[in-house]
Amino acid sequence: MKFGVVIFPGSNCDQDAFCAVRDVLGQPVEYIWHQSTDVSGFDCIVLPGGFSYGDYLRTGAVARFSPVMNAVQDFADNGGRLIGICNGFQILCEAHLLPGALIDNNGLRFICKHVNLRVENNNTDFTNLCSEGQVLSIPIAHHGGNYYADADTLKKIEDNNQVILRYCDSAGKVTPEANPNGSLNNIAGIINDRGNVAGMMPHPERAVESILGSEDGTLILQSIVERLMA
Amino acid sequence: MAKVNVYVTLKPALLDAQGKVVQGALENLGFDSIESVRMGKFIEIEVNGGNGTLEQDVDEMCRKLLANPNIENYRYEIVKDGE
Amino acid sequence: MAKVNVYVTLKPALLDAQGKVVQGALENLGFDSIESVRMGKFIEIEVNGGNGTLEQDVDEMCRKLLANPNIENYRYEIVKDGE
Amino acid sequence: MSITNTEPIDPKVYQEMGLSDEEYGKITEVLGRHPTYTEVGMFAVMWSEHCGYKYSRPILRYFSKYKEAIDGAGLENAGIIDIGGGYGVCFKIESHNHPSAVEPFQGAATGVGGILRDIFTMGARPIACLNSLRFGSLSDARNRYLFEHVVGGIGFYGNCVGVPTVAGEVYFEECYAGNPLLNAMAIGIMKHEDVAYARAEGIGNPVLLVGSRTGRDGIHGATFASVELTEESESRKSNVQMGDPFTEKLLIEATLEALKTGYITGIQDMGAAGITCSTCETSAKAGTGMKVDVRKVPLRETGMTPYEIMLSESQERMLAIVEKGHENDVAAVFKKWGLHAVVVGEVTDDGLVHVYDGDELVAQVPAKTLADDAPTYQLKTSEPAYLKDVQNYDLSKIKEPTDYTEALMKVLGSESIASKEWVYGQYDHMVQTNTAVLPGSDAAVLRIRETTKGIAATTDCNGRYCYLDPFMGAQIAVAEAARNLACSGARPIGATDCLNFGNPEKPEAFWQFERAVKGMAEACDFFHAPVVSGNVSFYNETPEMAIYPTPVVGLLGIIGDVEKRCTSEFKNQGDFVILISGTRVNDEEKSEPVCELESLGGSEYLNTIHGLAVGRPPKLDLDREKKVHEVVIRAIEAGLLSSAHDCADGGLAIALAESCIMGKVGAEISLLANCAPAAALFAETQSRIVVSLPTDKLGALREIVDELGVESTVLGKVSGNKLNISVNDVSLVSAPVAEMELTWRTSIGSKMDE
Ligand SMILES: Nc1ncnc2c1ncn2[C@@H]1O[C@H](COP(=O)(O)OP(=O)(O)O)[C@@H](O)[C@H]1O
Ligand SMILES: [Mg+2]
Repeated sequence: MKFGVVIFPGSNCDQDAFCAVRDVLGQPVEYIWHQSTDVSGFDCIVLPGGFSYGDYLRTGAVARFSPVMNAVQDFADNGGRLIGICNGFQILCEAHLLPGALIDNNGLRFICKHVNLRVENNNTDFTNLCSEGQVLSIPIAHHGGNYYADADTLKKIEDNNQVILRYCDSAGKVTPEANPNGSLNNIAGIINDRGNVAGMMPHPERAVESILGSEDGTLILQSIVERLMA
Repeated sequence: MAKVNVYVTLKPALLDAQGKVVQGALENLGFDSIESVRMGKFIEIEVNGGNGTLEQDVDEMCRKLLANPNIENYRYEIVKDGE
Repeated sequence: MAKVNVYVTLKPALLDAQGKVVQGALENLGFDSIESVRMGKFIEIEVNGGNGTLEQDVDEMCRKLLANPNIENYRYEIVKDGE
Repeated sequence: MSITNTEPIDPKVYQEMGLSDEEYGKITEVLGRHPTYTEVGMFAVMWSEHCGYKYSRPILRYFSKYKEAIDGAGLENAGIIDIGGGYGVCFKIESHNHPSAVEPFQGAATGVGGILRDIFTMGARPIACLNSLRFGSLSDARNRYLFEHVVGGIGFYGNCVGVPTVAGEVYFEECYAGNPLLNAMAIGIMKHEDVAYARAEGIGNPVLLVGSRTGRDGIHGATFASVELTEESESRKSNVQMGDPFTEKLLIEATLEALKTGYITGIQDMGAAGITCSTCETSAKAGTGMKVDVRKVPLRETGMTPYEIMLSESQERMLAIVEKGHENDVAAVFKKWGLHAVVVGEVTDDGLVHVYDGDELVAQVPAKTLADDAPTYQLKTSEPAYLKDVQNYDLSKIKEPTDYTEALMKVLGSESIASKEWVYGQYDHMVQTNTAVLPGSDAAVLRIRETTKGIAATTDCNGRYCYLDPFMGAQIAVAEAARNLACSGARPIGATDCLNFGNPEKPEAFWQFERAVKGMAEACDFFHAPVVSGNVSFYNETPEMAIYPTPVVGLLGIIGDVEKRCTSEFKNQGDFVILISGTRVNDEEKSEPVCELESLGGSEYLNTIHGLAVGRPPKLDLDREKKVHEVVIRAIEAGLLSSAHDCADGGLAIALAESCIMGKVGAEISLLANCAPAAALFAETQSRIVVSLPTDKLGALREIVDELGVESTVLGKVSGNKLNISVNDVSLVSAPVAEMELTWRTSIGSKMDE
């Protein structure tokens, strides 16, 4: 089993994801340069957080055209496990690998803090070690994490159980107060309809050791390992 | 040489948080008859040549990169040299 | 009712980091005759009434709030109702 | 080729650039001729206070390391401190006050960018940023605007480059209204063998310019920083520099990767005075010279003159000196990261910096004269007239509040005391996944991977204390910083300072400067925290007022076992709450508590409740202060403590309230006092730390306390969900924690969202 972590110009959570996979999951992992056109040999690819191309036009808009993204697209088409975290999620939406878009937080400010997430669907490649309704504490750190999709798309992903994580309070209640950024239906993470591509704004790789204040992120990352080993 | 002006705006269905803030600030400044404020992007592109496919090219730039059709609308105007 | 379009651009001497990235991206997409890209803001304001002082008001809005005179220039056009 | 200029420069021109007639005379003397226009510009920036330290240098000699360096091998960009295991850390703080006053967002952003370049140019990977901020009151819209955009700019830059912003401080005082302060600090870590030097070694070696293109921005930014802010500075707006954190992120990665090739013999960032400063300084340090051709510099704009190119302060650029024959190997790394890397010249053996415009020689100046021989001046000092008045204020006149709970709430909600979550919530403080104590506690703690150690970091300065007594105020800044480290379990290893003062040409301001530096230098020596870097910012005044003297200290400490780190919130119901104190708590002869009235001097309580900035700062006994730290550090190392929080702004009552709020628990506290109860609650007596611990650990703590000979007093217990405080058995404060939390947590945010 091998993980790959893509480095786009401006990625800044690439090392964090790399260390989480290598040191906490104990799985083999390599970096993938944004200009590489070959991703063969990888079982799971991580698009990490950061500010690819400075997020200067729209988050993820420029990175989507990196040479590596063609290969990543094929990888996903062939059923490879692909997870976009924060900026990675934004890139996946821009690349139409996931439905919807991420716009500026409704407070228009960057937000960095631990939030509570309710696991909505635990029967996925990315949440199978969680229980349904479990509350995870995982940090967010973004300026544009406000999930938006038009009404039809939203209905489709809800009906199809594609929402995997929602912002909630500590008791697991999904309330407007628990919504940090204005995301529709408090959506924090989704999967594609086939279930092999996930995107989430919270950073599981920042919650993998007790010294970081939470180990709940490990459940997400280890779920992938679990599925790949099955 | 041609100059292209591209205007990208949020689709009306989306709440324009920034526009709301600006509207509030304008009202605080005493401008009290403001109905609405929408914020958008304005992109000035200078193109060499500006040959036959320019219009098509610009449209493609907008669709692919400059605007995200899920959330934004765009329009553009092309000002050819000497015009 | 009047519609006001405000265009805010970075002063030409200043580094436009966004424009630079967008230009690079367009070039990577194969648009190879691009001379320059500058990013700016486009603000649509709807004003009730649009009385005699509108022009003056809009200029004041720009100076005070919409443009940052340290780094930006602005221009605007006023489209009166029915025009 | 040489320059034979016989035309004198019009005095108006060089005066406008900030040079005096005598300084111009010295230039003609050194050159043996009249300078060219480009040369005058180069001298003017390099000899400005900002680059040349012409006023501050004699005073900075109080800092022992600085004196050693000046008298010996010279200064490097930032000092390096060995932390064992083959690692060194470097750190530095720098002001960007004037740019932030004019254009707060970009001013703050470029401030962060500049200090980061200082760090990675040494071969260190930046691991954390801090910032120390001062504004006028948030009740004024202009101050809110400055605050919003300064914080926004810091976040914009720091978040994008992926360096966590882990700590800092923010104060709001009227004296900063016209002249806000932004001091940005960065910390880097490196293996000792990876240290890079800012030296132009090796005659004939090519000189590369890497990073962004050069534009017309920021020309004479350094001179700008050396004059007072006036109406006229509003018109110098082209001085604004734009930050490009995306390019900086690439520059960090590219620089660290390029250094690994081993072909870079010297490298320097470009900050103030751009190419002028980097060519002169690297040459001066190596005793070499340099030839550069401005026509080879990648430009952003057409028609730039040599003068403009040499003085541009465009951001995100570096100068690298490379082993001859390997310029392409080095350039390839920068190009891989999408950055320019262009040979613009070469190292020469003649000690001169030669600037060519194509074939034409436009400047030829001795590197060392520009870099090291700025004329220095011994400025006059005189004790400010206001001091006697404010110091002799009769504090016994102060009226007691009618309702102590209300007073506590007011102080808790005051802008300088209230939670700064609104600020650090906008900073990514977790990226790099090393932040073991997040912002909000006394000091941030970062683990050092592959070791068991942690680095603790903080910045501190109470400007009001410094206004009342600059020497004592500066000492307290250092003591408080060290106390913050102690509360996390760390011992200090080094310091950096940012000296924010008014116009040094005014003897009263210079007196404040000298006293503060002396106080700070002695305190740093005392805590074995050598001052390894720093920055001076003068002219922080408007025609209406000068700022409080504000010598900010950035202090770094080490925790041997980062797993043992401690935080400031109460954790367990039933824990004892104990005050560890270096000042006497009881007057043994009278067996009575000591009167703390004097320690109300300069307090936040006087400021918020009575609108006064009077008295003397609280007394400080460095020796006892250090013992208190040692007690707390040893207790943390022994695993005795549940929490530790220092008593500083707002006094004991605020320290208790904060530990309650952050822990979401209450406490029952009883105090003894033999003067006004307000003093017992709010006096900012130094050398005190509030700790909590399980009742069965008290004996072990007492042993440490007794061994070191300080005092420990059981104040009460963690209990319930209210903070109840009685003084001399009279219940004075009873505040639900939830209410305190609301006031404290939302005070700043609610003002900002009005
Ligand atoms: N207040 C100070 N205390 C100690 N060192 C200082 C102080 N001010 C400046 N220095 C040192 O002087 C040198 C030059 O400072 P500065 O010009 O600010 O650096 P740079 O050239 O990197 O901008 C640096 O090594 C800096 O650390
Ligand atoms: Mg430097």
